Amino acid sequence: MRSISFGQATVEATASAMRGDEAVIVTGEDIGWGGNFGQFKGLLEEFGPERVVDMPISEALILGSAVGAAVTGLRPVASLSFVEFTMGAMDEIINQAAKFRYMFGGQVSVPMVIRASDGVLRSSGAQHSESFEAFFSHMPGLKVVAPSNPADAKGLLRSAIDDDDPVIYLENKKITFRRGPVAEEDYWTPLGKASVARTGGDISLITYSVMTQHALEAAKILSEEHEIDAEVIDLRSLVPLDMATVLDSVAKTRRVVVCHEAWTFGGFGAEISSQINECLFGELDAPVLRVGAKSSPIPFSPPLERAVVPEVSEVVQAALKTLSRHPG
Amino acid sequence: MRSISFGQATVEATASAMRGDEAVIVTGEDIGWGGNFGQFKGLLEEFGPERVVDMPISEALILGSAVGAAVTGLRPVASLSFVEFTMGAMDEIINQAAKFRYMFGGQVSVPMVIRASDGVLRSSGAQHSESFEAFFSHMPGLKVVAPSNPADAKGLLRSAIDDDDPVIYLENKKITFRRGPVAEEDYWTPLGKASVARTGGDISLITYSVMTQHALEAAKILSEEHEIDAEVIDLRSLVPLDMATVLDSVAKTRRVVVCHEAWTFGGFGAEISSQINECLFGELDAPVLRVGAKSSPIPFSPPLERAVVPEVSEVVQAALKTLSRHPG
Amino acid sequence: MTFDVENRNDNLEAYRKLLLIRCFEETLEALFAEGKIPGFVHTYIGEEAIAVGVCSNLRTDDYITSTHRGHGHAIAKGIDLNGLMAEVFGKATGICKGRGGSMHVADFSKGILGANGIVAAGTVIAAGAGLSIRRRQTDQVVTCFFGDGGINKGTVHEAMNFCSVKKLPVVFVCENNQYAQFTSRERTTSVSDLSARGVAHGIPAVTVDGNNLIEVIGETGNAIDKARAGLGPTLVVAETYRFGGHYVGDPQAYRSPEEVGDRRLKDPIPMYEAYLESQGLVDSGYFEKEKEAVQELVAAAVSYAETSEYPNPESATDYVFADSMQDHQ
Amino acid sequence: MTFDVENRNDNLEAYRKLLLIRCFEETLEALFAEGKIPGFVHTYIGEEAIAVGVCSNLRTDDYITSTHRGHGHAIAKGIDLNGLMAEVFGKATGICKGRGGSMHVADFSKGILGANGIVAAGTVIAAGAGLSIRRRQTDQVVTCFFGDGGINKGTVHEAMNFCSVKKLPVVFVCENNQYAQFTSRERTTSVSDLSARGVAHGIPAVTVDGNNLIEVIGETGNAIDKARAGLGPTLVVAETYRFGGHYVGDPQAYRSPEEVGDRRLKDPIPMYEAYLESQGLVDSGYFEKEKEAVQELVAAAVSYAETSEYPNPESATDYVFADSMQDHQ
Ligand SMILES: Cc1ncc(C[n+]2csc(CCOP(=O)(O)OP(=O)(O)O)c2C)c(N)n1
Ligand SMILES: Cc1ncc(C[n+]2csc(CCOP(=O)(O)OP(=O)(O)O)c2C)c(N)n1
Ligand SMILES: [Mg+2]
Ligand SMILES: [Mg+2]
Repeated sequence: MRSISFGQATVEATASAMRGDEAVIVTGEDIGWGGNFGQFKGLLEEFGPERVVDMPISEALILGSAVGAAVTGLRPVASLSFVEFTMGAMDEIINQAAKFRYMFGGQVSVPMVIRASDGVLRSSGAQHSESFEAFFSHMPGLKVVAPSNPADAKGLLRSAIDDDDPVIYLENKKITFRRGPVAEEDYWTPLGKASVARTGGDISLITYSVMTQHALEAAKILSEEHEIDAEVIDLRSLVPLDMATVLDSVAKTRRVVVCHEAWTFGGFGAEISSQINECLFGELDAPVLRVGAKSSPIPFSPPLERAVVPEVSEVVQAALKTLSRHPG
Repeated sequence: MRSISFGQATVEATASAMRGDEAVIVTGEDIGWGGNFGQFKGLLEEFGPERVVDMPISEALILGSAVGAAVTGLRPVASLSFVEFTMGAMDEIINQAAKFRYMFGGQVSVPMVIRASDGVLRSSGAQHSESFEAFFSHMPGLKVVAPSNPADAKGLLRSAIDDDDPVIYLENKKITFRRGPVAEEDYWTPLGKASVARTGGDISLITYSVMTQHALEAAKILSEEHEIDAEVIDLRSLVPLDMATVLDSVAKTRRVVVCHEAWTFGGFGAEISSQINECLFGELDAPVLRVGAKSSPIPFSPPLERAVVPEVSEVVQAALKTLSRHPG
Repeated sequence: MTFDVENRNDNLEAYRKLLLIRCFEETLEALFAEGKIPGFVHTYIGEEAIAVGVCSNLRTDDYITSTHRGHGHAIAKGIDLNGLMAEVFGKATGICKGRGGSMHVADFSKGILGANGIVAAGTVIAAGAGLSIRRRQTDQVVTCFFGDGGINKGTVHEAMNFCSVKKLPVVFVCENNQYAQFTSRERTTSVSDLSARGVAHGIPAVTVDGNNLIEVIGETGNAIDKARAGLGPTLVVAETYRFGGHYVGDPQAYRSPEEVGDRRLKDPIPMYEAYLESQGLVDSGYFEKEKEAVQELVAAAVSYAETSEYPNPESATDYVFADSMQDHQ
Repeated sequence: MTFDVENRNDNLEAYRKLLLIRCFEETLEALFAEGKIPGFVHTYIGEEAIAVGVCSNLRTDDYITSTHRGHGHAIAKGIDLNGLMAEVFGKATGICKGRGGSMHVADFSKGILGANGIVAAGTVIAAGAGLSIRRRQTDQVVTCFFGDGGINKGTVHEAMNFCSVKKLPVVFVCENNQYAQFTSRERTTSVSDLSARGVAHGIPAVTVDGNNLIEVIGETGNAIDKARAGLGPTLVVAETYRFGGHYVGDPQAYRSPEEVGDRRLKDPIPMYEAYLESQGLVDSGYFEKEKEAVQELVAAAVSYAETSEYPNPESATDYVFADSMQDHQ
């Protein structure tokens, strides 16, 4: 199979959705020029400025208008390039998009996608490096997806566009340019279905987005250097959340490390850890450990950035710590 | 001791701080008229419009200007009445207030308080009923407090005003008008120190804000109807978080229910539950249970509202469930 | 224009809507005092001519976005009165199945994209509806209502800028009732002539007497016609006054009874009655008959609401998502 | 006014600042190409006369808020060059101890309240600094810089409205360089005359040739004097053009080399050199000597930065909080 980047994969999903449904439009700053990460390349040329709409630097307007368009017959895909810019449009996300369907008694659906790039990439600094999935996943009415590879990116974005609810699609910058095998034809990766990225029997690494790549590397090290066979679960979608797959894995391995790039404290990993502990009480051989960023805004300087953000070695360390415990 | 409401208690803290430090100002919509919950009553009269500043309906300006004032010598206390309105100013909270100190290498402190009322009160509807502490506590650089009674309200607010970092002060609407004993003189309730609201040996109820009141009622029922002696820990401050007090209690009781009014999924309780499980692995007699709101925007209709928001009976049920387990 | 000033029926329909809104909300005030209405209620009493004037020019498939003070807009745009009343009661038969309440009434089948508890939130949503109209190539129009307090939200400017750039069919109607909650306009607003806010975006702006129904109909009619013809947005500043408090129960320490008394002299309903009489459009006794008819409609809505059931608590988390995933826990 | 047009020293100091900014950023471009600068870099080349013109009228205790394109503002306001360069390198000796980087340089001791990676975020922060000045009853002034793209953020309007109502000593300087990232102004902006955005708030607005240092100094000097005298805010629209891409490395497919070439003819530095000569303020050879002097300063800053240590990774979470609670985990 050919190997393409996240950007290309998601352009394919978007273009195909646009070809199939006249109601799909794309909005965002500078997207006519292809977007900051090439995520919109060629769309303006194919679909014209009525469907690929360059927006002013007005984030509240970008997401508020997506809500207005979504409840009047369109399927907007609104882009905010860096996830930090969603903070200027949180009212539109939290108080409007997420609530319209419920608050109005199911009269209307809000089929929209909010795309944003998150995560740490080479010293982008405190306002262009963070991961906010914990904010979005706490709010009922929003779905949240975070692919770890181009193939899932294509399938998840397509499902998100075709979904009748607001979906936050988060793409980590560090892996955006990575390539991977992606089928040419259309396909839909279901929201709410985790994937077993690696099978193993000794420990479960539960993760998503860029940390899936890190977890796979950690698994390789664990296998090659420590003869430990790790299973890696890539959640792919945080809401809906596929706890069944997580619990199946953990029931088998009895040991688990939950990893994400976002801050550990109050992060999405806490939800996963809590549910595992609640559902598999007494069936674990070690406490559920979490690996995430340390509690500070993301620093600029490379050595500081590396110190704050979780690295492969931390996943390995946490796994080893978990395995050094005697069965409880 | 005299008994006064939250509103009165916090007016005392604010007025006293204003008397003691000319740099303290209060800003917000309609505060000259006393505020939606009487939290500012009399301040305009005593301190005049230069220090009690009525703001336009411009939430980004209200919090952005608080940042600007805080880094140039003032100690603003900015009010947004309903916590949902912070969503229109999340950039100023998350990208500015929380980050200034760190991002600028400690050159400057950001001594400001953001006051907001949260929680469910008699059918206020989906945009005036929520609790967002999970958002704020996830963001490094913000402190977060949520008092459960007028005495703590006075002492925590005073500490927040005197603190050199941005503090989010969250007051639950359901208890705002409740009265309680409050000392006349000034005092400071330290940020980061939980209080043991009730001592007991059978189970720990870990909570804060309005749910402390519910937990105390639940403890009474547990004691009177089930001969179960519950300990109630009122966190008071979520950031900094006093895990030592929590762990001491749980190490003793070996059973725990974490309760808050916010949505359970992705809520702050997940952090507490995760830490307890990690620190006291193998020392619990039952899984850590969480009691919080169900995952939906808060409905208007009274029976629906009651169904979504956690009630005293749910705390009792969760406690009983925990206690029905045999030691693991 | 949909509304024909010479047409008797058009005029009488508008008159009935004025009465309906007034009667609906006066009834709500009484019900609220009796403790029958949950939550809080913001009335539109005194401002009815704006909603009625605007909506007289709108078709059913046109859109409006509304505010926390939304009953008037919804009634003027044709919401079902029973569904509206039941919603305010929090009943299962409510237009939003009891999930919304007074501050969140909506009827998407009538183009009512929702009352909204967040000040000025409707402006950017309206911009999106405008974009959608453009994309779908219909000749629909969107009107968004917001207040003199709301005009200071950044969203208003973001919306105006965009609608101006794209010449979207969006009419901005600022209801200048002189107060935002308890704060009078000049204390927080840079300009006394709010039409200047349109100038900043190259949007033509007109100021109308919002209590004069015929004037509102005329000016908003022009604005709506222009929008429908593809000529872009207009800002209409409608000068008015709210007769009641910010919410039902507001002690109103921020203004004097004299001030309120003065402004009540310019009640849009008697003003319009005088107009109808002067134009010879009504017979004697017509107003009384209409008032009775309207009272009956509202009474029927109350009894519909009162006899309806509350929603089943077990259904509390229905409608969160479009698919079966109702609860992601 | 702080700046005296007749005063030779004032002029030569301004000239040196123009050169410093230019040389600093051209050096950055080279260093970036060599891979020595982490992150991304936005240069101000071509726009230097705005920052220098404004800051020539500001005292050290006056404040500025800046943008993602902030080196020029910071240098003009007097930031330490070594600390600035070391910050851009991410070194421990950086003005923000390596935490900030190019997009977040700040020097609070010089009234520089920070470059900011969020477009237009500085406007509401500036309003707060203005409120603080009012409260502390000093005669300080705040200037906030933002771009033609940034002017469409709601925060700009919220800030202008408030500063106008309170007559705060805040000068809004819109740097109209015709582009926001890759998008030219007219594609997303409702008015071509950006001064209309002041009209909406009763704020006097002037448009200046932002490449003409003397014009910038004059007009912003007036605005700053007025603010200092308690006469409230002004909006200054400074027309300019960025010579480089949006960021260093930008392929600039959105504009033609001809367009850039044309605009480069209006380089503020030669323009000011011509002025200095015409006024007889400089001897022959002065410009070359100054350029050399400035190059040495910048070279010294580079070597300061290059020889500085990176921050200790163990200190990564220092400075999150003011008290010892450095990490709340
Ligand atoms: C974003 C936001 N801020 C504040 C409020 C609280 N609030 C509700 S109504 C209101 C006043 C609105 O004034 P205006 O826009 O003039 O409308 P009016 O009530 O006069 O009709 C305020 C401040 C809110 N609901 N939303
Ligand atoms: C709130 C926000 N939205 C979007 C961006 C991405 N962004 C960075 S610079 C820029 C263009 C800014 O244009 P302008 O204000 O004209 O300043 P210039 O770059 O021309 O100096 C954009 C869109 C951002 N940093 N912040
Ligand atoms: Mg008003
Ligand atoms: Mg620009």
